[in-house]
Amino acid sequence: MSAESERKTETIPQWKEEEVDAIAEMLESYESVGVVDITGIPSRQLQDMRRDLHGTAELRVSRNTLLVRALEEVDDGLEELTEYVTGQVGLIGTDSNPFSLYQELEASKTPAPIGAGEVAPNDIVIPEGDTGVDPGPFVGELQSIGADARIQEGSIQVLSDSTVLETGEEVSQDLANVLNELGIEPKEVGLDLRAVYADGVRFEPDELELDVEEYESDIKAAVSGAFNLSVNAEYPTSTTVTTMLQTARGEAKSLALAAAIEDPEVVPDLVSKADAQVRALAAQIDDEEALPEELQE
Amino acid sequence: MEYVYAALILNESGEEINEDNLTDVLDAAGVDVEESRVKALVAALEDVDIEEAVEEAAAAPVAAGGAAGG
Amino acid sequence: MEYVYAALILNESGEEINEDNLTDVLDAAGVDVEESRVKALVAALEDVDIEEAVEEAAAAPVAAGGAAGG
Amino acid sequence: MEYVYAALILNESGEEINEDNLTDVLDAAGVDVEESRVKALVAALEDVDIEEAVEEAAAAPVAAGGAAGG
Amino acid sequence: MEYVYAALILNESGEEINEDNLTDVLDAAGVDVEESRVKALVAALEDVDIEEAVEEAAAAPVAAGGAAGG
Amino acid sequence: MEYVYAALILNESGEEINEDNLTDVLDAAGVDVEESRVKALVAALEDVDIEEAVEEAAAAPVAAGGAAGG
Amino acid sequence: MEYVYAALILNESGEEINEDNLTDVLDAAGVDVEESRVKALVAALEDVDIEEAVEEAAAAPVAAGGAAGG
Repeated sequence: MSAESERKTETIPQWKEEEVDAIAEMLESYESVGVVDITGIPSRQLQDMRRDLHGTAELRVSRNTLLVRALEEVDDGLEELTEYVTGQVGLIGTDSNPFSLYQELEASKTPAPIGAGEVAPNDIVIPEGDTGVDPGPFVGELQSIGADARIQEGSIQVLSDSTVLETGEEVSQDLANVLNELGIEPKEVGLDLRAVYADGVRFEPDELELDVEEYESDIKAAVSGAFNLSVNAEYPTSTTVTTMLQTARGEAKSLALAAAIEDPEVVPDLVSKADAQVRALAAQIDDEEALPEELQE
Repeated sequence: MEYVYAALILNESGEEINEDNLTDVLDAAGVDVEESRVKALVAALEDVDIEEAVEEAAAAPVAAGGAAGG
Repeated sequence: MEYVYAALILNESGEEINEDNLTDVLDAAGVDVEESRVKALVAALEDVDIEEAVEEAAAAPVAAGGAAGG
Repeated sequence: MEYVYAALILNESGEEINEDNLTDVLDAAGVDVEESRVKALVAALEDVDIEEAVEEAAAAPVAAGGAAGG
Repeated sequence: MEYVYAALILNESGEEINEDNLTDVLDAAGVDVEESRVKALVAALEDVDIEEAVEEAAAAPVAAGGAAGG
Repeated sequence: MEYVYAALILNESGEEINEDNLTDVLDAAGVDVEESRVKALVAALEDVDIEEAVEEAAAAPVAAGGAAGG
Repeated sequence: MEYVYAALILNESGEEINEDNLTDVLDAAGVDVEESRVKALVAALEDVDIEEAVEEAAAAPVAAGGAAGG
C-alpha cells in the first residue's frame, strides 16, 4: 500500500493525500463501514447528528473523489462501497453490527417539511380530519392539489385520507404551501444508509430491516417449546419441575376421582362430584313429584 | 335427594331401579320412605339415560351445576 | 361411587355415617361390600364437613362461570 | 395421596397393583402404611382403566391455559 | 412420571427427597432406576417449595373449571 | 433449561442428541456442564418424538381435578 | 429457531450474547452458521428484554394452547 501511496503523492496534491490517508485510517479502525446519504441535511443539523453518533459511530464527509480513493486504499472489500458514493454522501464507521447501525440511524431520523421542487421520498398524504383552518380560500387550495376538502361545521375539513403526491414526483409550490400551512412534514430527515460493509459482507437497507417483535415472539415460542419438551419428555429442570409436580398431582387426583378412591384428600371432591351427579340426574327428571322439595320449581 | 342417590347406587350395583329395591335401600338408610315419591321416581327414570346424565356431570360439572341452580 | 352415594344418603337421613350403616345401605342395594373401602371412607369423612363440601360444589360453578366470562 | 402415587408408580413400572407391592413402595418411602387403605385402594382400582383416567388429566391443560388467558 | 410420583410420596411422608430415598421408592416399585434421572430430579427440586407447587394446583380448579365451561 | 435448548439446537441441525454433542454445545456456551444432567436428558429423550413434544402444550392438568371435582 | 435457542443458552449461562459466542455455540451444534443471521439476531436482541420474554413464556407456557382454548 505504501508504494502505491507514494506513487499517488506525485499525482495529487499533498493535502488531498493526507485527507485520503486520514479517512482510510478512520475506516480501518471500524468493523463496519457504510455509505450514508446526507442530501438536504443542513450543515448545522449534520453537526448535531455527528455529535449524537459520538461513541457508536463516526461520520466523515469529504469530496466524493477522496471518499472513493480512501475506500479503494483500504481495499479489504470496502471498494465494493464505491458504487454508492454519488451525490451528497458521507462515510460512516462503527463497531456495532450493520443491523444495529441501521436501526440506530432509522431511529434518529426526524420529520421535516418538504419544499417546492423537491422529490417526494414517499407518498404524501393529507389525513382525514379537521384542518382547524377557518372557512376561506384555503379550501380551494386544498381541493386544487387533490385533497377531499370541504367546509363543514364551521371549519375546513378533509373528509378522507387524500394522497396528494406519489413517491418520486416533484413537489409543486402550491402543494408546498398547503403542507406548510397544515404543518405536515412528509420527509424523514437523517442519515440514510445506502449500504454497509462488514466482515466481508455488503448489506443494503432492505436486508437490514429487523422485525424486533418477531424476534421477541420467536424467543417466547422457543421457551414454550423447550418448556413443553421438558415436561412431556419428563426431564425436570428448575423451570419446569413445578409444572411436572402439578401434572403428577393432577393425574393422581384424576385417578382418585375416576376410581372413587377413599383418600382423605379426594373425598371432599368425591362428595362434590356425587352432588353434581345427583343434580344432573335430577335435572333430567320431568316429574316434579319424583324430586325432593329442594329441587322442585 | 336421598331418593335419587338411592337410584344411583342401584345403577352402579346393576340392580334394577324399581320400587322394591329403592325402598330397601332407603329403609336401610333409616329414611322414612314415601311410597308415592318412589313410584314417581321409578316412572320418571324410565326415560332417562342415567349413565349419560352422570357422565355429563363428571365431565362438565359446571354445566350440570348451572342447570341445577337455574 | 356407590360408597360415596351411600354416605350421602345417610347424611340426608340424619343417620350416623359409620361402617355398619354404610354396609347396611350398600347391602340393601345389592352391592358386594368391601369392608376396607367402607373403613377407608369412614376414616376419610371424619374430618370432612359434608354440607360444606356440597355447598362448595353448588357455589363453585357460579364463580367458575364468572371467571370464564371475565 | 401417597397411596394413589404408589399405585401410579406401579402402573408405570408395569408391576401389579396389589397389596404387597403397594405396601412395599409405601414402606420404602417411610409411610406408616394402613392395611385397610391399601386394601381399599386395590379394590377401588380393580375395574379402572388407569391409563384412561390419567389421560383425562393430560387432556385438560387446554382448559387451564384458557383460565390463564381469560 | 414415576420419578415425580416418588418425590411426591416422599413429600407426603415427610422424608427427605434425596437420591437414596428416591431410588429406594422406585426400586421397591420395580422401576429400573436411572441414577442420572434421579440426580436431575433432585437438582431441579432444589429450590422448589413442593407444598406450594402442589397447593397451587389444588387451588386452581375453580378457575380451570370456569375456563372449561366458558 | 439450557440443556433442553441444547437438545433443540441439535435437533434442528440434524445432529444426534448424544452426550458428546450436548456437552460440546453447552461447553461452547460457557455452561458448567453436569454429566448426570446430560445423561438424564439423553435418557429422557430416547423414545420421545421431539417435534411432537415441543408442540404439545404442557400445563399442569389442574383442570382435570377441578373439572371432575367441581 | 436454532439461533434463538443458542441465544437462550447464552442467556442462561450468563455469557454475553454476541456474534462470537453465538457462532461458537452453533458451530458446536454442527449448524452451518450464517453470519448475517447471527448479526441480525444480536442487533434485534439489543431491543428485546430477554429475561422478561423468557419469564412471560415460562409463566404461561400454554400460551399457544390457551389461545386455542380461550
